[in-house]
Amino acid sequence: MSDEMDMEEGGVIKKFMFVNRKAPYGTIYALEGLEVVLISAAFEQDVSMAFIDDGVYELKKGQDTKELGQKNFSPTYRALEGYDIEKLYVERESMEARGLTEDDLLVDVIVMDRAELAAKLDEQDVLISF
Amino acid sequence: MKIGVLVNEGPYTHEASDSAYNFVKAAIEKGHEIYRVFFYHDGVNNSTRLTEPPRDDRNIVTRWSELAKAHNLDMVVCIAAAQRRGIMDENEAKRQGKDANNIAEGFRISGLGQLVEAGIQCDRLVTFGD
Amino acid sequence: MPMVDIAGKTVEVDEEGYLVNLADWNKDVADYLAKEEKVDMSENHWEVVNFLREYYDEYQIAPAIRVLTKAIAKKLGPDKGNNKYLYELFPYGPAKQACKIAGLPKPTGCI
Amino acid sequence: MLHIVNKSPYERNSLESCLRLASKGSAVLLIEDGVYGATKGGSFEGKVLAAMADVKVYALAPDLSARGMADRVLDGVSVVDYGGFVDLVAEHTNCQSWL
Repeated sequence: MSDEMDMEEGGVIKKFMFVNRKAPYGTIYALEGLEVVLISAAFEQDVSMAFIDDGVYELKKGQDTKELGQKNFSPTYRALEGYDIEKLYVERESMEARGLTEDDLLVDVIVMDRAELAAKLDEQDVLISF
Repeated sequence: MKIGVLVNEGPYTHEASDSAYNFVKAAIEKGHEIYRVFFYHDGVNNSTRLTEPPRDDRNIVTRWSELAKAHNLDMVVCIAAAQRRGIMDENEAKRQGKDANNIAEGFRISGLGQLVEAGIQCDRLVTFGD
Repeated sequence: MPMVDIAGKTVEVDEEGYLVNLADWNKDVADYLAKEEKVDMSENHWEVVNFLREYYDEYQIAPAIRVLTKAIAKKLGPDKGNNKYLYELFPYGPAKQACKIAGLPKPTGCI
Repeated sequence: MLHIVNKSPYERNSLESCLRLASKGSAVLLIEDGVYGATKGGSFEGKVLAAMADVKVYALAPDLSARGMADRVLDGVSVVDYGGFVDLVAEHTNCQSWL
């Protein structure tokens, strides 16, 4: 949290996509990736997130890290809506390959097949991947 | 063209920092402007001046510092990632009550907003990592 | 790190006066932290501090100021969910002061 | 769009995911351990050859040489140096690194 006001960047609005392909806890990418996403909200850009491959596991319901001694950051995905980050794209093929359905996920997402998501990737100005 | 570079891995373990360095050098030789090199995740470890590799190996940290000096590069280390991994400048060390700092010449510690801002300002943003 | 006695309990704070162990927080600790910030805790102050604690409890982050004002407006009304009101309560910034008093993690200064 | 892959297809699924999500007409640049995906004789060869109907595949010369694989590059793969890498970034409107 910061007391600084929202950033004004002269009205340039770019399409930013944060591409998440790593599972949580095994590495820090998911957590630190989420930190960038939250910061990006202050810049009034067109921000979306894509969950591909093991990135889908970031959104699995029921995460409990008590015995691990790591912070459970999965509730933070539910805060994204309040940051006006509502475009969370999940690749159907990745989700299904992992035996998951939308009901297993802790936030509302937009499920896309590979062709739809490929088109989404193409139209971005900036892709930041973790 | 304005190019931004994101380095997500530390030196030596991964080739990411070498690739980023060679890419930045080639881009400068081709007359492009490197708007900023941003170090995130373990990438912040590229900025400790305490690095001391064997004499027959490259010094990745010094090499970045020298490139920055020669071409006036803006090399930014993420403050949150740096705090986690013990990378400090004088101000941060004071603020956190630490007895030393270790940041190498040419690097500056700043916020994640600098990465988002680079995405907004640059024509291209290229990520190097693991 | 400095140790302070608060209502018979020893609590560790860092160089800038933030709680080191978030689990140490209680109302007495909040009163102590507020006094250090020269904030005189009223019902209105508590309302914001409690809101922040609930937000943190639910989402595991301290909200950005813009998100905080919006969320407070939604819960407590637009006359409270605005910068002017929050800065009147916490003159040195709701992010810095209210979060500190609420015992939330110290901001990393990410922007 | 430019896709950059730095993982061996024999170790991780980065190249496979990249090829699954790369639109027709995209460029795929293999760097670091990713260059093994651009070489002949391995079990992944068929997938890369098939993908080349839709995407253009490049491999980074210094990474191929370092690994002793410079003489095993698949037909149809373009080998570029760091300057060529920079040109690819400049020529395409955006890029995604499949880490």
